Amino acid sequence: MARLSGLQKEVLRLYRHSLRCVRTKPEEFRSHWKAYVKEEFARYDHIQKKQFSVVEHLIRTGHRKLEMYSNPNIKNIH
Amino acid sequence: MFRFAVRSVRPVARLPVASRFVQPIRSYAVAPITKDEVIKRSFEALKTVAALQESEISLESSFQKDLALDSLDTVEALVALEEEFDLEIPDKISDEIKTVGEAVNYIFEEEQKL
Amino acid sequence: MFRNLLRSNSFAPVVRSSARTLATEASVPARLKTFQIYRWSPDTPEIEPKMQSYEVDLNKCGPMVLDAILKIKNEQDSTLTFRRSCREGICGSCAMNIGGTNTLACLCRIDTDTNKDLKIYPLPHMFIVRDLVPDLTHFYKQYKSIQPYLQRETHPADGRENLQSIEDRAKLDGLYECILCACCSTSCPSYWWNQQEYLGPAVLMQAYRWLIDSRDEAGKLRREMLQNSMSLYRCHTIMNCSRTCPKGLNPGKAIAEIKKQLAFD
Amino acid sequence: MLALSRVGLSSSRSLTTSFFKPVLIRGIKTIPQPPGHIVGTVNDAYIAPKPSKTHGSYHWTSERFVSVGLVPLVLTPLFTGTSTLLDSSLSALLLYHVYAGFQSCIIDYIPKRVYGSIHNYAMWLLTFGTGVAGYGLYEIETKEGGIASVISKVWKA
Repeated sequence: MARLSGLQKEVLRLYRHSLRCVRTKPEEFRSHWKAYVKEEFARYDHIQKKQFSVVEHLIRTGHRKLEMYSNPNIKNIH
Repeated sequence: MFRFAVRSVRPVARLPVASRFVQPIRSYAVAPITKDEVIKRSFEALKTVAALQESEISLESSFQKDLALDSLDTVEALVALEEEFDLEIPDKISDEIKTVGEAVNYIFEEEQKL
Repeated sequence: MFRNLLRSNSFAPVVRSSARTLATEASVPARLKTFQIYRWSPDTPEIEPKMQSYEVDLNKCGPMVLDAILKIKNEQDSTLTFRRSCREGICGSCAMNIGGTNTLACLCRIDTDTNKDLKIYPLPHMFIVRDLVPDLTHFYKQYKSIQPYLQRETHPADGRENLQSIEDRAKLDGLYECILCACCSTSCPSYWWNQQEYLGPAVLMQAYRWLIDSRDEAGKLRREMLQNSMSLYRCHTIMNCSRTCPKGLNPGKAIAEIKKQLAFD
Repeated sequence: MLALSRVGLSSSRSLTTSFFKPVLIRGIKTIPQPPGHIVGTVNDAYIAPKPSKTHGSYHWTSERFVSVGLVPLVLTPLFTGTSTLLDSSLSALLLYHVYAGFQSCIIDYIPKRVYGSIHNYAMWLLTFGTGVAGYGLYEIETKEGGIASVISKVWKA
């Protein structure tokens, strides 16, 4: 497999942190959270790796969402 | 946060065990985990990953070539391993791990340090 | 009282002019002016941003740019997104780049020359949330870092107010009026290149506002925070800030005053 | 390309950057920046670099003193002749003035935050260049009779 660019690693990092965040949520809702994370990433599957500014934007908003959802008071997602 | 809480609780809970074995240097050490155990638990954990449920897992199999995962699924698999062993693989090392064996080796080494 | 007087004054001509346009609507030909507005939607991030043209009849529109874009949003394209609130230059929401200058849409008159298009962009060199809405998170984080609130160790003897002489209060004029619209910061080339570390004119002016407040006692700490090569000294007196300020303030001078204070610190 | 996340002032600007930027930047590895410049959470205050007067006010004050000092030093040789002392102080101040100017450029355009060690190399290069220029000025002072006389010779020639 080709070596990953810095931006691609950033995406993986965001995905990793998002998945780790799932574990801080109550046990019964974790499947919802996991499905949500996967869906959010799958939504932008079609973005090419050369579309830097698009990927950067998505990483930026992704981190913002992660920060918001990692609030322990948010327990479930639909 | 949650993770730290878990970590800090563990040594205290295991202290009596350590004193029984009389290990002066590491007062919180438990009976060391064997490599076979790490492998067994890793495989079980990997089976929980959706994309790997049907696959044949061996130590040599590469996540992307043999198991046909994309990079996101690889991350998912590694996070599943992290969850099983309750540790956090740093980003840099995580990016370098290509095969199941490499992941198992890393986890085994980390478990030795604990 | 005074406020009422002002109100009635400023409203009177508006009412009259709209009455006039109604009366002569049939006879006056439409004055169509083209507005080119920057469009980009985060729902389809893969589509490149583009300029979209809208035509507005100036006879049926208020005099300010904000009136025009509100009209466009109401009548032509409800997806056009921008921030606005007070429509009188006191909230600082509608800051955008209009015809090449950062200003408040509500304080900027529409150029009545209908041959020229008016181009409207969001504030330059900011991350865009959508259309004309920039992401000001970092700007606010910087503002927070200068601790924009009164800090005192001692409290007044009568336990009531921290009094200030008229002269001391007069020093704050020209500083406290800032509404943090970010027009000046985003017009500053230094801020474009180094906005992660350089605080920018708007925030530095507020830093100065707290430095010279006679009631504040944390001056030493405030000065110390600016003592590095990035936070303050990236200002090269380009003075775009003072030129663009829609409120007519002078952040450039405030920054120069801070530098002077630090030199004698 | 650039225009998407950060607005270019004109469409031609974003065109030029998309053409030339990859060529210029491809070989240079930059440090990835935190997304949206946000360090910590959205509600944390921005944390300023460590205070250091040498980089802050002292640097600024010395720059101003040198700039102001240069004015009489440049003007006097025009009216009265020059002396070695006058001339060498002029060249020393001029050297520092130019050094500080370039230093400012490097901090602005090759910031450490983005370029890391390249920033340091640039600074070293500048210091080295200043050293060479300083040696050159010393040679001029001792052998050619000062920069004022060199300039007047060139002026007349």
